Amino acid sequence: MAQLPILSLMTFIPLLGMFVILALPKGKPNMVRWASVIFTGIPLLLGIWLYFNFDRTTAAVQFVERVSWIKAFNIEYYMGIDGLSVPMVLLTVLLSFLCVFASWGIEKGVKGYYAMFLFLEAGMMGVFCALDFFLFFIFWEVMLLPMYFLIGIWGGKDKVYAAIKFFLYTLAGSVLMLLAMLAMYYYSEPHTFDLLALAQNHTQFLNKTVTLFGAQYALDKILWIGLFIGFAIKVPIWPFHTWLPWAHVEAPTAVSVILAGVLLKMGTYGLLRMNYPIFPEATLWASTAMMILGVINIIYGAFCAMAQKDLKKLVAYSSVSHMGYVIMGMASFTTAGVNGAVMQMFNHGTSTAMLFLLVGVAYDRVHHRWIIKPDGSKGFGGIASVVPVYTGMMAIALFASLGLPGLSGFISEALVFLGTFSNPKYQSYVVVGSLGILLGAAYLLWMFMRVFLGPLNEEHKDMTDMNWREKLTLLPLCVLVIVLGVYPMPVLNLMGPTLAKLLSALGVA
Amino acid sequence: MTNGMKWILLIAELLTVGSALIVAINPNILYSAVFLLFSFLGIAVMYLFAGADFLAGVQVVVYVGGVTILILFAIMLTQWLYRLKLKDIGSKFVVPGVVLALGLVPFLHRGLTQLGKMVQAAPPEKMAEFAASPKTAMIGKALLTNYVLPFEAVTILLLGALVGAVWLARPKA
Amino acid sequence: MPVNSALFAQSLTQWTQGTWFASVPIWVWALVSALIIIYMLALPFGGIATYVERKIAADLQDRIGPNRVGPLGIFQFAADAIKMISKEDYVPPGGDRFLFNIAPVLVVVGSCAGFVALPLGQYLVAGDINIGVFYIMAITTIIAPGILLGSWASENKWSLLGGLRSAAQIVSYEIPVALSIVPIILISGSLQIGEIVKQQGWHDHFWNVFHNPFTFISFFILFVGGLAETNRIPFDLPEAESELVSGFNTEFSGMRFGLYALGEFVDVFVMCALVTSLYLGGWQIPFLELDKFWVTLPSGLIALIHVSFFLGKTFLLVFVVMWLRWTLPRLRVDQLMGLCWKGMVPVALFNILGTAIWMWAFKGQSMLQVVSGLFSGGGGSH
Amino acid sequence: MNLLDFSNSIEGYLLVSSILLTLGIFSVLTRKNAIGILLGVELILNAAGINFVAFSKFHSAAIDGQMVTLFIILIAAAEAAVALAIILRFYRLKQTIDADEASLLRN
Amino acid sequence: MAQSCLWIVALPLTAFVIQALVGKRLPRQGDWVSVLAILGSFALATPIFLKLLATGAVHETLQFNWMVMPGVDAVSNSPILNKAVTLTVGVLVNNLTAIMLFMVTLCASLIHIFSTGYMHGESRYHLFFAYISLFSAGMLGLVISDNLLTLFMCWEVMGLCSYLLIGFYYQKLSANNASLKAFMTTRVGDVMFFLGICGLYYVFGTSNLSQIYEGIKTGVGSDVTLLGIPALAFIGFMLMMGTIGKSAQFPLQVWLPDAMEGPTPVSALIHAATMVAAGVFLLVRTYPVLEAAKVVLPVIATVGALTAFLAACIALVQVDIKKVLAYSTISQLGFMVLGMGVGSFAPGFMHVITHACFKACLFLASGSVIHSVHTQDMREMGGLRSKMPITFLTMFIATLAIAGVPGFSGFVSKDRILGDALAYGMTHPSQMWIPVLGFITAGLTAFYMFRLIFMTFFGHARDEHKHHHAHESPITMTFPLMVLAALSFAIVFAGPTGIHSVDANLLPIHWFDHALDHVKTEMGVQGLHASEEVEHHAHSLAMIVSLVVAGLGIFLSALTYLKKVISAAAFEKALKPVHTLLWNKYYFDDLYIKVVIQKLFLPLTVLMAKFDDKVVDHIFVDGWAKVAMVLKSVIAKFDDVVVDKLAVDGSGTVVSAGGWVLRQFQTGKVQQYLILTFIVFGMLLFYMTR
Repeated sequence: MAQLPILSLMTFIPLLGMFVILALPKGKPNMVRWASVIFTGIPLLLGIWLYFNFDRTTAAVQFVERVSWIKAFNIEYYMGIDGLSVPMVLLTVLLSFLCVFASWGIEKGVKGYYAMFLFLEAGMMGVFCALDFFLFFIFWEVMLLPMYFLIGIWGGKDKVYAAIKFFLYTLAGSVLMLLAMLAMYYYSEPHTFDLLALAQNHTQFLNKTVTLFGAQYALDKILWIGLFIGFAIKVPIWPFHTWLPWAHVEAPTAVSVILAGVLLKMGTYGLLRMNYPIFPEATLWASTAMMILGVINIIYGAFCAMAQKDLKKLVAYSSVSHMGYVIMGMASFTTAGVNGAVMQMFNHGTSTAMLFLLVGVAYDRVHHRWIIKPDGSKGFGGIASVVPVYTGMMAIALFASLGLPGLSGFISEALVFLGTFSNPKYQSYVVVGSLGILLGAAYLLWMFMRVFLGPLNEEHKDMTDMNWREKLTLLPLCVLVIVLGVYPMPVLNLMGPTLAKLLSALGVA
Repeated sequence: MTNGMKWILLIAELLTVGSALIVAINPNILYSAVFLLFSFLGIAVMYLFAGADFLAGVQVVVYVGGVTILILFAIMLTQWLYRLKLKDIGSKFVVPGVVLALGLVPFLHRGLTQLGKMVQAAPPEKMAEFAASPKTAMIGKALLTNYVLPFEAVTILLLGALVGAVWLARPKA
Repeated sequence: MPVNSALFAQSLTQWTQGTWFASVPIWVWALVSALIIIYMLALPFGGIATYVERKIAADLQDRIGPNRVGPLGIFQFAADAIKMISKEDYVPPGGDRFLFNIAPVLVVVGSCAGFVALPLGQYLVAGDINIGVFYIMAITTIIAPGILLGSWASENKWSLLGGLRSAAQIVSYEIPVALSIVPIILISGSLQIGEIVKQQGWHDHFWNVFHNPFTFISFFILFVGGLAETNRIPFDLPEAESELVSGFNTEFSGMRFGLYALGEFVDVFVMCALVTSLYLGGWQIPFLELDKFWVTLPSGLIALIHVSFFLGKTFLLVFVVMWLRWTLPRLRVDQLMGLCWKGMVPVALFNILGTAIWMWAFKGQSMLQVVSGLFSGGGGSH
Repeated sequence: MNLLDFSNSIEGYLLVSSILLTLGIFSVLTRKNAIGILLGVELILNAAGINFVAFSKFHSAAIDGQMVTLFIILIAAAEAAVALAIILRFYRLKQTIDADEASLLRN
Repeated sequence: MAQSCLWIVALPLTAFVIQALVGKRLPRQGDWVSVLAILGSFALATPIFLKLLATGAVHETLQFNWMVMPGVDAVSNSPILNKAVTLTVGVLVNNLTAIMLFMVTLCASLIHIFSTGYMHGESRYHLFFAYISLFSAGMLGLVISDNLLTLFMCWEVMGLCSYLLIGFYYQKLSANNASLKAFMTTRVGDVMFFLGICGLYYVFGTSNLSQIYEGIKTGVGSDVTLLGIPALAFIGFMLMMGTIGKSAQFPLQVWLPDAMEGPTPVSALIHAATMVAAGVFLLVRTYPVLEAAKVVLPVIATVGALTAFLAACIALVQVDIKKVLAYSTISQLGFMVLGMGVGSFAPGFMHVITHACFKACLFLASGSVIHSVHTQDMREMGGLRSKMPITFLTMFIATLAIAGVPGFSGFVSKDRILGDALAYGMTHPSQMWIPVLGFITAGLTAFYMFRLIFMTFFGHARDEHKHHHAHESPITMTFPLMVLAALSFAIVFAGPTGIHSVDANLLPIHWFDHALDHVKTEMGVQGLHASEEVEHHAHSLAMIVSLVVAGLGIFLSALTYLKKVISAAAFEKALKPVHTLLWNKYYFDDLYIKVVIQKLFLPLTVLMAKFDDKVVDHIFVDGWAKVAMVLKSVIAKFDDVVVDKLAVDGSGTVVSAGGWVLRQFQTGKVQQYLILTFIVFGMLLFYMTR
């Protein structure tokens, strides 16, 4: 069974699905929907099989598929996963499957939508499985395109602005990444794109200088910064985050779920996959900067979320804040911190996905997302009495994302803080970061109170509660959130050995 | 080639050239048509001396009997009835004509003679024997062996020309 | 051994060998000999023909022809000739003098030049040209432009119309004539009239006219075509039309008119001679094979017999022509054209096809040979 | 008398044909009358015919040259017929056959 | 025994799950599920307690790995960053746990029974029981957990339940605000608490209590500094802040009075008996750390004293029956924290237990009062003695207990705390104001408690209508009252040895002290290290003073409210400024809500959002777009003018000109074409034949 190219299958079955869907007759949206369910279902099943067959003891890359692709530049089709990418792969597969159900309500251009969706899933899978930088970059760009269309066509009011902004922003980032990639290719001795090989002899980038526009710069630091900016835009890290609210607000529900659930993790995943192993010295050099940025992310995201009037924007900024924890965890270079960070990537994926799906549910019913309408009048109000099940789900999602113990959010936050605190350098940052937890609770509960509790806003008295489909999409996430909250080991033990190797490679002491 | 023959050939050549000159120069189209007839006859005689007896016959039948009459008919139909003056004031072209002739003829001649020198391949006696032999049978055989395709093509062409000419010339019904 | 002008000329040179004439180049002699044959034979016939025709016409119309000049008016033609010569040389005003003179010459040359190839006897032929028949046809076509130019030069609307019609008639009737000659060529396999006549001996397939039914029909087409080509009576439209006065030669008088009339009669004679040599066996004596005759006659006598037979047949045809002149009504122009294109050309083509099939079917044997073959059980085929 | 033996070899024929060609070209170029042009064309064609016949006798002593001339004559006849038909049609259209009139296809 | 502890927690948890999912559809909306669950826990807890009473000590631990993160395996507290980290969780059962378990399960079950009656007919009845069961599970989980991480987790789960329960009547906006305020303030405390835990990890490499106790004994971490201040001090302060948040000590006490928005059983369970006690329980659990950090305990003492005094003052002026009880709870908690601060480990802990009982009884009684008169404002009550005899009797007993009348449980624990405080004051003269404040508060407590009794039960009915309707609560509500009232008697705490365990000064504390001494030794706690005779002297003095003060309080209260001799109103007018100060709860609420939140926090968020939107988004991002636009127009102009006009159109005109020239050749005259051809022919010929 091992020799079955499971990763390629998981990546390319959605792609196959895309073509099949495009071939389906236009008139039958349901057929298209069920087809896409199948084509996301198969990768999910493969993912589950993968989960059970993943060897949790070694840190080595598994399920490797290595075929030389472009001999001239010895670029290989090098797919493989290790502890770091497995959770992400599982998250992608799960969220894509659920999002297909979530976008059942899409009526306009159903075929195009699902085709793009599957294309997106293929891109994402590729990003997480690719171990050859070139292949990684290709999937990185491939993943951009469908996102642009999904937001641009099926989005909200000024979707075009948001789509373009998203596209250009990420593209700008990937340009830097491209430059760094090529530089790495050029400077690496046997001229390779293979990430593991680059990591192997990362010393070759040390104490070399490169002249850019006249000035001399340390090679590895410049490359590190280049990659960092490319990934930072994706994470998003503080100065580069402004595309996120726009993209989220304008994207349709399922797309913003994927965007928040998976795409944000690509940034941090990239950092851990590329920056850390290949430029350890530069990473250490820049760790304080990253820590500062992480904390800013947390505080800044929380503050901005507090002031938002639009549900989705609030959740978007909450994502910014939560990704701040990930950055903090990563920058702490402690076992607990890094494990916490990767765990947070997974947990945030599930909890934000729930939040977005729930916001989507509300949006489908009343077609607006205003907590407080721009003209100051009440948007949602006291709908708990009208839609109890929805309120229950929302409560779970909220408490998960604000880090209530017993739910998955707390585990990763706790790990991040424990880890960061145990690094003497960053203890003061932890104190400031903990303010984030407080603020998180503040804006989320403020929103919960405004939207769900209090007297009922007459406009919404005819809101219908969640139907079976919506419940079905949210159930797995609820289960995940609760189970991982109580006993996180099923996911945590996946990443342990890999991160341990990563940290030891960093030469942290 | 007895001397007499040579003289006749010479006369024929002179006749052809002279009448051709008149055809080119003469302002009156009718005269040029008539002298064209005589030049055709001259050419027919030249053909005889070149051993193309059947060809001479064809030349006479087709050109003298057919084309010239057609031309005369055309001239009469177009000039006479409407009192058009026949004079074709070509005079102003005489000077360039002469220059052209003087310019072109020597070249042509030198070209052709050089060609001629290259050409002098056939042995004289074979030439004389060829000239004397009757050509009708040879042409007939050639027509139906190696020249079958042109023969068939020409038949179609002639049919086409025949119908076309009739249709074109016919006054509107 | 064909007697041709060259041979004739050589005999003249030998005859004048010793004299001062030797310095004259051979081709001069050839030319002179040709001229002698033509004018010895053509011109007198022309003149006689006018007389004979007027006599026959009178006889047909139950009147006495010219009998004033000489006994039975036989010198009438000489009188006409002298009258024409003495007439005033009149060129219609505005007419084209040069063309006016050229036209009659062309007509005469066109018609007399045909004599060269006609085989009067087995060895008596002016110049047995290899493409004999084709040559005659070619030369007779010169008459058409002659007539045309003549009618044009006479500045007379009627003569022009006449000229146009006669030219059109001559040109269009050439085709049925040519097509009806083709069966003969198919049979004889050669254009040389001498050859054709030689094959029409009794032992061969006798006269071509009886060779096969198709040649029998094409004989009549040839004869009628010949009439039309010489503008004789049934097709007399161009010259003697009631409204066209005398057609293209109205303006011509004197010697020019003489030439026209001469040309016309010589043309008739050539046509009839052609018909006899092609279809009626030329100088062949029916039922008799001279050179196999039990006694070898002197060549001169044989030649004489051949010539007499040939001329006999020709004059018979000429008589028929003249006979037709005073019996058949004149055809309208469109009837004329219709007969030619819709009548004679298709039939002629049919004959060619028929002869070809016959030749293929009976391997060149004439009807008679086939019949006799049947009896003699496959006698020697030709 | 080089003129005489001159006429036995090919030069005579070539000379005549070149002269004919020149005159043909001249008449085609200078004639205002459409029929004049036609005459010129006929002259040119005949010049070509003479050449072929001359070469068939003096060069290859084969029938081919004459065959070409035969075809030239046939085609020339067809061409003359059609040309004259066109001229007549043109005449009926424009009441004149001045070649310069026929310039409808100008720029 | 540890196994049974797990079950004690599991039972209410399963009850919660059942209620939450299918509660609505169960008969009686599933309240019996919760009650049975809590009774089950109680049943499991009693054998542990009995074992403690029988053997005097009980100790068992159960551990299993919760999170294992591989890394460089080094000594747990070595500075290596990427060392392997394994978080273990488990159960620690010692005397403290046993006592707390027994008390919590007892109170919880009684309150469950009470609320079946009280909440009868409410709309989201089944959810109420779900939340209560979850809360019980959380509290029990906290009590039994052997490490601070799970303790923290249960701590926060309780916070969640208090949020949900306070906001139970979510239609009321005030309830929502109250629940949010409660959650946020406790959350502040929790965050600090978590930082404390992080500190512990940093120092001890684990959060397991027993390991910490060993670590303290061996003096680990005494030299480590955290953020510049000695590690243990930092941890101590953080834990203290946790307690302040949870037990509503100053300055984070604002949420408890508002928490009264929730239904009364909730107040009873959460805001009297258990949750608030959790804060103190935390101090008890981590006492060795606090002691090791010399600096922290005095601070705790001061906080406790201050809270007690201030809360008591506010209670004087409150008119809402539940508010009075709330403030009394705060002040009693202040006493407990005071006790901890001064080192009276055992009495402090004992006060937790005794307070739980009588405060629960008080709250439930007020609940039944509210249930019958449907109002919480004491001014509308009065003269209910005849109407609700059982409620009056049980409430009166509990009031006696809380007032510190001897013979009742309150006196036993509070007096000993005051005694220790006095001893502490004697040994640390600078801290003398603490015991003085303590005694004053004791007096005030007695005063306002009896004020409450007189206003509600004595005198004439102020509101005839309500008075008329008042009726005794059903047995389901009165039975718990009776049990709790019984527990308020001091004798209960004499333990199995009965009367002869009463020590010299009539305090039946023998078995209790004995049990706690055992725990002290186990944890390495020194407690108050005042000399023997100072302690004896202080205690006797304290007993006298407390009796005097309590009697004075009761007497004055009777005068003003029963006999109306002193007019409360006059008093208010005289001390107007003080009254308004007290009425507005020292403006703490306003400070937090209006100033900190409305004025400071929200505008900051709005500013930040605006900054983010305007500066970062528009200038930084769209700015680039504008730059591009400018560039674009420049390039477009250049492209249009130079490239287009010159290059393209220029060549265009050249070509057309050439075209015009060539067109002249097309004259239409055939002959001219022929001339051209022949010229070329001539040239060709010339070339060929040169």
